[in-house]
Amino acid sequence: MADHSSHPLDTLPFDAVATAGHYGVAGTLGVTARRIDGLSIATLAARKGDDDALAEAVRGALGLELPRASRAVFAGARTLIGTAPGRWLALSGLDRDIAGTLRAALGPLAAITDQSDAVVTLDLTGPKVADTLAKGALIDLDPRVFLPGMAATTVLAHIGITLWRREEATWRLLVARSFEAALLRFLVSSAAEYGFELDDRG
Amino acid sequence: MSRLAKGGLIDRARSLAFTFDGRSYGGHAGDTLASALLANDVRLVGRSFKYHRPRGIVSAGAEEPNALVELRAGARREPNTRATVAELFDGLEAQSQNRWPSLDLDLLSVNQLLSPFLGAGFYYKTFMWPAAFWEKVYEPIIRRAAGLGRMAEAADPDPYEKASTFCDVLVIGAGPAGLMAALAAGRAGARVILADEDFLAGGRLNAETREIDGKPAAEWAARVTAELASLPNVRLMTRTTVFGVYDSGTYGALERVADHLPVPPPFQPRQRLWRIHARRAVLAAGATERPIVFGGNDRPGVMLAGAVRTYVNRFAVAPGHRVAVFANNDDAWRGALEIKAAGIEVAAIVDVRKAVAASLVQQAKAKGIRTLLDGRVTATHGKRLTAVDIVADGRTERLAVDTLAVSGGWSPNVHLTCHHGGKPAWDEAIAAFVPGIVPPLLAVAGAASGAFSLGAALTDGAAQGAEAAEALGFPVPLPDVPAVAEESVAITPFWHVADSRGPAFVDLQNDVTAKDITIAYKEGFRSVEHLKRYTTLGMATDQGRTSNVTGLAIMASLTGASIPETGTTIFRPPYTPVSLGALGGHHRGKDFRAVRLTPTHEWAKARGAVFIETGAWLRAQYFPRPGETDWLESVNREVKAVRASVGLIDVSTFGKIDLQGPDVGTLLDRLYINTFSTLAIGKARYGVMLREDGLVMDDGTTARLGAEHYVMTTTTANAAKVYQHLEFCLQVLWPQLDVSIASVSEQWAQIALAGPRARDVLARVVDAGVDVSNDGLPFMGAIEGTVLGGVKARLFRLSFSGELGFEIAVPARHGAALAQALMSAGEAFGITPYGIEALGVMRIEKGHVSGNELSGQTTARDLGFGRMASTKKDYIGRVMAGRPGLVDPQRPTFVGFKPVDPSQRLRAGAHFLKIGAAASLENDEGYMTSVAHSPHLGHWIGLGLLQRGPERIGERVRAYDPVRGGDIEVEICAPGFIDPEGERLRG
Amino acid sequence: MRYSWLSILTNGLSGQSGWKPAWRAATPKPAYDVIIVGGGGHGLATAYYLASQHGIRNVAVIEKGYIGSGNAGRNTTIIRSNYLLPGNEPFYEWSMKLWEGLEQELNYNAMVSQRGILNLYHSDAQRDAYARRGNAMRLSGVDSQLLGRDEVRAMYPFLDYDNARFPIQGGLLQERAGTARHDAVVWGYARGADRLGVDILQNCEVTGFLREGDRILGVETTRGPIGAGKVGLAVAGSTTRVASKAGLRLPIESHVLQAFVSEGLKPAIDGVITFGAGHFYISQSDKGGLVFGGDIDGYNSYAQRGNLPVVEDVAEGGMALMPRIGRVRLLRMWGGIMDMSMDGSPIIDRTPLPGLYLNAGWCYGGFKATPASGWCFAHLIARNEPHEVARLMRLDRFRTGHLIDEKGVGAQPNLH
Amino acid sequence: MRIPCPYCGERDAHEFSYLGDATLTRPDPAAPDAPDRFFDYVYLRDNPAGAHQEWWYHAYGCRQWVKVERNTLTHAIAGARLARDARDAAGDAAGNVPGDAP
Repeated sequence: MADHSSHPLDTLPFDAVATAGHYGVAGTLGVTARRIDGLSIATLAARKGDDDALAEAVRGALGLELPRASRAVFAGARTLIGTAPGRWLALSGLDRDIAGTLRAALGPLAAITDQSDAVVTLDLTGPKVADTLAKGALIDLDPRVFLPGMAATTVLAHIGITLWRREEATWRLLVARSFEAALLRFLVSSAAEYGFELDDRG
Repeated sequence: MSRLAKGGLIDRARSLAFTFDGRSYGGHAGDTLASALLANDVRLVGRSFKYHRPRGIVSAGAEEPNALVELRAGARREPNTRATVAELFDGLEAQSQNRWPSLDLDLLSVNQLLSPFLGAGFYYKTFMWPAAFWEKVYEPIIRRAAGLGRMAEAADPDPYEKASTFCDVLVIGAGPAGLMAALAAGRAGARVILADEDFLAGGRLNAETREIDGKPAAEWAARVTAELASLPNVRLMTRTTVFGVYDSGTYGALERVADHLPVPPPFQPRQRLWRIHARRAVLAAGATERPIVFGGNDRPGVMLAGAVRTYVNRFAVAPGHRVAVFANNDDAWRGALEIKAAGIEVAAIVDVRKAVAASLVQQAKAKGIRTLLDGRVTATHGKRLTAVDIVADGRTERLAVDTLAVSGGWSPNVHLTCHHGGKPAWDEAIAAFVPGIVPPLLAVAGAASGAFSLGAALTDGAAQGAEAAEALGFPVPLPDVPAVAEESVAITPFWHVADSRGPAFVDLQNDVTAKDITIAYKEGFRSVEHLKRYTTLGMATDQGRTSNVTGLAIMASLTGASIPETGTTIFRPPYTPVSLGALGGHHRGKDFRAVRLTPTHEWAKARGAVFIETGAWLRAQYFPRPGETDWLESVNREVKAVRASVGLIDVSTFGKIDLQGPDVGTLLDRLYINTFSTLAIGKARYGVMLREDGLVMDDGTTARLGAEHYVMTTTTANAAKVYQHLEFCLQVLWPQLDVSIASVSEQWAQIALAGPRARDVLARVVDAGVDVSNDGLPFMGAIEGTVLGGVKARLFRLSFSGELGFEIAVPARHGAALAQALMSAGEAFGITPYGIEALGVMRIEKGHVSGNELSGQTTARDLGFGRMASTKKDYIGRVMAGRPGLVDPQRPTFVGFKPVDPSQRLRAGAHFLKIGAAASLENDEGYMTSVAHSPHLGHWIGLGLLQRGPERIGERVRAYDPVRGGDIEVEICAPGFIDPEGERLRG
Repeated sequence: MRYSWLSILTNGLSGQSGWKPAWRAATPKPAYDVIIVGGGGHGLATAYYLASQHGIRNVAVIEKGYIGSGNAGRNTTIIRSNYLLPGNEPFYEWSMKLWEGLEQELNYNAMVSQRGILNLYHSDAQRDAYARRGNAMRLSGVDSQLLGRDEVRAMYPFLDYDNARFPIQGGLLQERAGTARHDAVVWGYARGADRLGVDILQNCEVTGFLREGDRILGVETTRGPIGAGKVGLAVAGSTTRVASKAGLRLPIESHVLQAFVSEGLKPAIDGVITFGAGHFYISQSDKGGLVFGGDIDGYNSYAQRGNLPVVEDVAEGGMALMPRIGRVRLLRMWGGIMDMSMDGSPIIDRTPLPGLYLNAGWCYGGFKATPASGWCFAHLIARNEPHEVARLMRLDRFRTGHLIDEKGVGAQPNLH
Repeated sequence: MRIPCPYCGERDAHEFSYLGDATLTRPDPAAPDAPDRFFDYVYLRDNPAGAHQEWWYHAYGCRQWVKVERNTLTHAIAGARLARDARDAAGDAAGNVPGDAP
């Protein structure tokens, strides 16, 4: 008999990051969340001056075109996300210190800030990712609308996130480190009806 | 049993058992609780609100005023549930409510005897004598008698959730118009949501025996529903009520995920709140039948005609065995014929009209139904209805019937069209309010717009669905509108049989009678809102669905004005009541608000920390050791350890903002009352910033790490507010400044290390070449380096405690490792982790201001920062800080306090009075902001704001704390109880 | 006619046929000594006290719709005097005293019900702030009690004490606080004022001011010009709209506050409870409905309706505080337009225009102030000087810096 | 209510924090009548019933200050611009762009 007592949140301490494992309905997998470690992350803010020169320098340094809107662009293990006018988030699984790389390449064209430790990165896969996120977000995440390459900085169940769709079946989500436990609680709770797997880190 | 032998949309193969008031009954899948009760011949289902009169089921939908029950039991008890929309499930438990001791024998029905005195406005005119009796005697009795069902006594055990969805066209209502609208827009390729409150799509098509394209209407509805379900761009949401229209195309909807089940299936919520964002919407919510008011019209067995028809056709239930129809419109005649066709005796159709279409009269007569034109029902008889008195053609007769099916016509369900404040308009032709000014991008179709005939509803629905899709750029082939026979919809407005016997109820649930409306009229409560408020007409859980228009019409007849002159009925959200659980969703209990954890949370937990909520954060409050029984004991130990040797605390929760660019110094000079552009690289400075109104906004330390690179710290509480303020300055006030900011609060874990041995400990964790000596890192120094073998770090020589202190920031993933390394490095010195209690004690001992002083009501001057303010530059808040009220020397100013008798405890929140002065507002001189027990001094100490405080050092005042029984003498002292010269922190 | 047991009995036996209008349907005279613009609780109370306390009976109350159609009938009916600052506390306590005698004064049962208000605290800092407030109340001679967790639990055992995100630590209790029946307050003052000769002019909208230079001589209305020796504005929610017709620009913004009522329930919540860790407060009416609310929507609005995020926020607070209400249903929600002043406190003062008086800026706290607001505004109009308990509620305090900012959030109305 | 953020697209209003009147200009603090002008700036509001220019800060999105024109009677939104664009846009010379303090 399903009762509140069987709800996965009841056994999950609210002040601890959920441990890896399967949550919710057994035997099905609606959503898998995998924590991605080892990314080097930085914010990049255009300084007053020459936007074209900045774009050119970024192209040279990362092989990526600076997105002019809330979009994600990828090249190999490098990603650039537009987060605001003149502001981007750079992620790299290639560079050990993307902030350093950018600082060296861009000089006075941009202000660079290392954020590698500020966020936790989760890759979400499975047929029910959009349905799960729709329980906390107020943006249109219909897979026919929120297409691969689209990105959004928004709110998920009172928690700020940056979200983009990397490919057809993979969504990537950044959340501030201090909110990781709360965000996972939301995912566990919301995806439980579909079957939710939290993968080992790495 | 009153279950008909055949027909209906119930699943006779699936039998369901349920109880009502403890008695067991049976029903079928597809039943509502009401239909199942009727099938079991249960006629008496509730008691009315005021007079506790016996009441039966009146309707077959959300408009039900009478059949309210407590559904389920224990923590799942749902009061005031309408039996008419509660889907039957196996094991359902229901109880009648608002009766004692039982439904059959309700002692409060004594109120009926008092009813001559309990008219509208009664309460306002009485219960005033003697004055003391209102609260002691009258009100408690009234409160006990009031209310309907009982809410559960324990926490709701079922989960709820919320979700958002987006569509091109939202169609509200899956009756004939809604189905056609959804079909038109869906076939065109638009993203469509079709929502219906019922568990079965089709609306009236399930309740009438009409034909569409030559097939039974319910079959057509099922076929269209199946087609819609097959379209990938259409989402069919049954059991989903759209309850509110909000701004920018946002609709609130409630999905009853599991209300038709004993308990929610595993991991599913009971209900789900939907926020539907629609670019266009078509409202096809149908219409609600309204009664005619006459004496004795509340007797169980008096029902709405359409409801009788619905029970017969959809549920295969005979609500009675001998039915009379009382009506003013053609539709009720068709209902009578359908009832008759189901094999139920129809004794007569009584129509108030003098003339009715000949074809209807002929059909009725052909079926053997008596027709009485120009007729009235003037009385009813029986505890449960046994007979009605009828006047027709000047003759009175008593007709033995057990059911009276009443129809005063139909009111379009315009509710949602009113949610933006638009008023409906009166349509004389159908004697009903139709949509007036509707919310933007919402169209109304079918009966909801007054198109009552089936053909018109289908045509209108198709047109509105197509138009909505087309407006959004979808090429729309208009779907073929299926063929239906034409029907007449003639009506002659008729509201109230004035010459009838017995109380004539307008609002059945709130027991508002026609006479109450007369009282309101006589006393001048004639505007529709006064009428509603004075009589409570339409204020019950059915929101006046069956009573508003009738009440208005009766008032109009009294004033001689027309109905539209008298007023309109408007509706506010929600369309039907919505559970608070669903509106709260996931956010209850521990998930009420997201928790934030520090980088050392697990580390602190492993060390036995007790945590405390600090805004969204959980922070270590103190670290009790075995044997310590009192928090103060632990805190005292922690403070002493720091002052004697060394301790550490996670201070990562402070806001941290990186500022880069050539103009950072200029910006900071405009933000802070003091100057930062002159700060040397490698140094930090304490700053205070004001709001533009001149009061203190926040404080913190800002360090200069490079020529064009500063890092600012804010208080934990104001981190987001200060960041937003900076963006306002940079984007709105001074966009030409070349400054980029980035929040790095989450990037850096920051640990404060304090105590005379702090440097010794720090020296053991920094990498070679990082000089933390007094020369390398002097007081207020700020340098970058590495620790723990190559981990980037920012090192600050700061002190909140007053001891030699450092703050070490490392990338957050290394926070716990840093804490651990410091613990190991400090082991020899007895290093002690401390929590925010000890931190608070030490800052009070040192006389630093904090949250309690930064109340938003204090100026820089109040807090002793007057001389810090630069006079050489402008900064935010400077001009307004100069207002007379803010520079008044009488303003309470920051000082310290100690008890004259050192054994006495101080309390924050105590007010200061001159010794000997009376405890009165005029003598109030300020208040204690913060207190702590100082283990260093061995007594309590405090900080506070006192009039002319700094001039009164050494003087004594009363700390008056009557809410905790405190009234003690304290001595005013400088705010800084230890090391006032600051030798320790410079050491 | 006077209400008494006898009148109830007589009318009961005569089929309720003898009742007379509670107030006359007056027609405007060419001029009055005083015109009060705004037929809400404050305006009607002002007229009543002008007549009863100052002998000024040649008074009209002008209302653009029907009386009580604004915030008087759109609030959550709470009355209390648990304020912190000297600019507020004596005033609200005077109001409380007037509430306590209101029924006898008006011969009208406004159902003043002193079942207490409990403000919960969830942190030490909140406790300190409530102690400060409770002590300030005591200094003004007002009852207040600081309760600990166990005492709160004994009062309201059904709150969430075991699984709360922000555990309840205690509360500040004012036992004399409670609720009153909002419409009855309007009707009671209207009836009382009418009996003293005040004309109540409904469906009469002010369209402009009659003036000679700066001096205000009356009002233009949809029912024609009406002269007046003095004009008082008591139109909270519409203050800017009306005052701007006289050319005044004020420290006020209009914001929407939503309020909510549930289906009727058997009594379960005795007094008023406010949640300290979110925006939620609740009481239960004599009819059984739970009456509750939360924060303002937070943007300028004249629309008398709000949006879902606040509805959800309120429900989240409710569920966090008392999870037993999960299956209780919200029956109606509505919005009122609040006169949000720039420091969160009201204004009862003269204006720069001779003959024009202002009663405004009640934020979301106007209902409880109704009697004292009328009392003090009547005093101001009659004597041309502020009443002692309202002497700090001045219009020029924003210029001089003598702010009355209970919350300490500064000149941002949506944060008050 | 949905605010059309010029960068992020349409977002629910609860992602934003609201400041209010966007027609105000921070006065010159060096002006001889600076106290009067700051009093006006900080405290007095037109508070129109109708079209209203107002600041919304997209706190949970791009962290941009957005100048929104919204009708306070209907909540209908006529448009939105980023602060920087609002400043640059032609036709905004009516003095309703926050100016620069010297």
